[in-house]
Amino acid sequence: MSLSVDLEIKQEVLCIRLEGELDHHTADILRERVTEALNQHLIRHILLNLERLEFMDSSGLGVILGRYKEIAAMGGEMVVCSISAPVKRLFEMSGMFKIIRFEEDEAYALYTLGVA
Amino acid sequence: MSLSVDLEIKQEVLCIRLEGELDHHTADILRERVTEALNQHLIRHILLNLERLEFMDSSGLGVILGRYKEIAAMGGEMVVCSISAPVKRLFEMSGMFKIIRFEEDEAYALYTLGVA
Amino acid sequence: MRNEMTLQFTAVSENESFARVTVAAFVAQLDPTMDELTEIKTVVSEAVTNSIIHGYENKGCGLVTIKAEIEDDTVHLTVHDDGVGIENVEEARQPLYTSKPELERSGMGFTIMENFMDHVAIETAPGCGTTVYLTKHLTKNKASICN
Amino acid sequence: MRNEMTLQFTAVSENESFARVTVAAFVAQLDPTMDELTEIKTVVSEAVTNSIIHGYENKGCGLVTIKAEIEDDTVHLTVHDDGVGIENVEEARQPLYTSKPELERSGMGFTIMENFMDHVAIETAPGCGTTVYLTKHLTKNKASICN
Ligand SMILES: Nc1ncnc2c1ncn2[C@@H]1O[C@H](COP(=O)(O)OP(=O)(O)O)[C@@H](O)[C@H]1O
Ligand SMILES: Nc1ncnc2c1ncn2[C@@H]1O[C@H](COP(=O)(O)OP(=O)(O)O)[C@@H](O)[C@H]1O
Repeated sequence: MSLSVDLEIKQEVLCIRLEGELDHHTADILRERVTEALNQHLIRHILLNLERLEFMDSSGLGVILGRYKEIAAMGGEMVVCSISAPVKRLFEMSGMFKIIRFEEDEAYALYTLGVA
Repeated sequence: MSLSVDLEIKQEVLCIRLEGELDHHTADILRERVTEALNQHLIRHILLNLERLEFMDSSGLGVILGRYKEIAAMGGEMVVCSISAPVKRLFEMSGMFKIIRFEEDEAYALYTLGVA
Repeated sequence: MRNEMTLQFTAVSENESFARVTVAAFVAQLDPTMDELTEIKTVVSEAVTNSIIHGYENKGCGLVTIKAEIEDDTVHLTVHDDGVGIENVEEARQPLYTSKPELERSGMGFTIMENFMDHVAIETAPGCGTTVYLTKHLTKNKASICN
Repeated sequence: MRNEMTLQFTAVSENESFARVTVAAFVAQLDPTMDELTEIKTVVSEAVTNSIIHGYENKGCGLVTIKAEIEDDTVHLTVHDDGVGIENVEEARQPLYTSKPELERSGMGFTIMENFMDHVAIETAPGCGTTVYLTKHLTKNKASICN
């Protein structure tokens, strides 16, 4: 079991769909893929879809926070959607929802980011 | 993961369908269930269907051999069907096919045992 | 029923997933809820990752030892490393405190352990390694609750 | 890559499945074929069951220790108990030989280990426990074979 990172750009929103397990071992994959995308394309906001994420721990919080800082430094927003109950608890515990907006599903989250 | 033992009697043939893992820990379940059935019902032959067996080791060979001896002592036959490649190797290694007949599927095995 | 196991492995990140899956497979004997199993996997991941990153400073060597004991409805876990140890445990346990922000650590490891377990104790000294003791009482047999 | 782990657990039959699943999860890092994984699970099951039944005579106490080392495409396993030991190893290794026919043992444990592994060695003495050393070379990286 590892992590797969699916990236798609929709009208300057980087959609990140994670599948598998996000821990210290797999965090590097996410960091590298996203940082590369931010450097190579014109991106304003990040949407993180966690629907198919099966496990996450505090290393996952760390790498997500790191990506939030990157996009925030460029004036953008990060929205997270389709989050499981256990992952939601980790977000709540660490106060992540104060800076990263939560929306139920990808379609609505994209709509709030101005993607038609 | 444990063992589930499904028993059905069809015209004096005891059909045993195993699902899960047959090892030393679960062998007792199989032994008890079969010995009980042999004591309580009129049974001539045993058909062992291993289609849904996911793991077996030499403890499985031992308990199957034990049931073979029971039915053979009563003049009956044991037929095994729907066996996976790894389990087949264990049967071959221990010479079990010299005493326990193998048939491809349950329908044909039952037919050879006189069940219409 | 009482049962115990000890798992020891090389302090490399490849083993983080292996470690939590193994402990979960062992604890599964107590028939925990899915939430309880997720909580146990998460705390094992936190403690093991700390041993690898902080204890052994990511050097790729050293051994991490996990001991799991189950008795009735209680799970006792200890996660031990022979690494650098912790100078100031009180500071380390603060939510969001991390000594390695450059590695994008969130500083939430100990906070998660405290939230997900019923009891957390840390035995450590600089240069003498770290042992984390974790205890969790599982909800009693689900079938009997319904009676 | 080199990696190792040690797993120690109470000698009760409840742990037989746990033991083989754990070793399989560890060896899975080498990307073995399904057949290879089944062979490894089976030999672990054989050796662990022997320690529980023969070594500790089913008493429900004592510890079994499994060590697994992977390096390149080779898996080294050792399964150890501090049980009664084996008087006559040559006899014990004979196909169909068992000292416990009353328990419906098939006497095929060592034969299966020899068939499924590339090398099997047994270190034992009466009263001093038993260690089984098992080595298997996995088929080389499947992707590169196709090139
Ligand atoms: N096993 C350990 N060995 C040495 N230091 C540790 C260990 N575990 C935790 N620490 C220290 O405690 C701090 C807080 O740990 P934690 O709450 O898990 O957050 P994080 O791992 O994100 O830094 C770490 O930054 C580290 O300085
Ligand atoms: N760990 C052990 N401790 C003591 N005796 C053992 C051990 N393993 C094997 N033996 C002896 O070797 C014999 C043959 O073992 P094996 O081929 O696995 O067959 P089985 O387990 O079916 O008896 C056993 O019957 C037992 O006498």
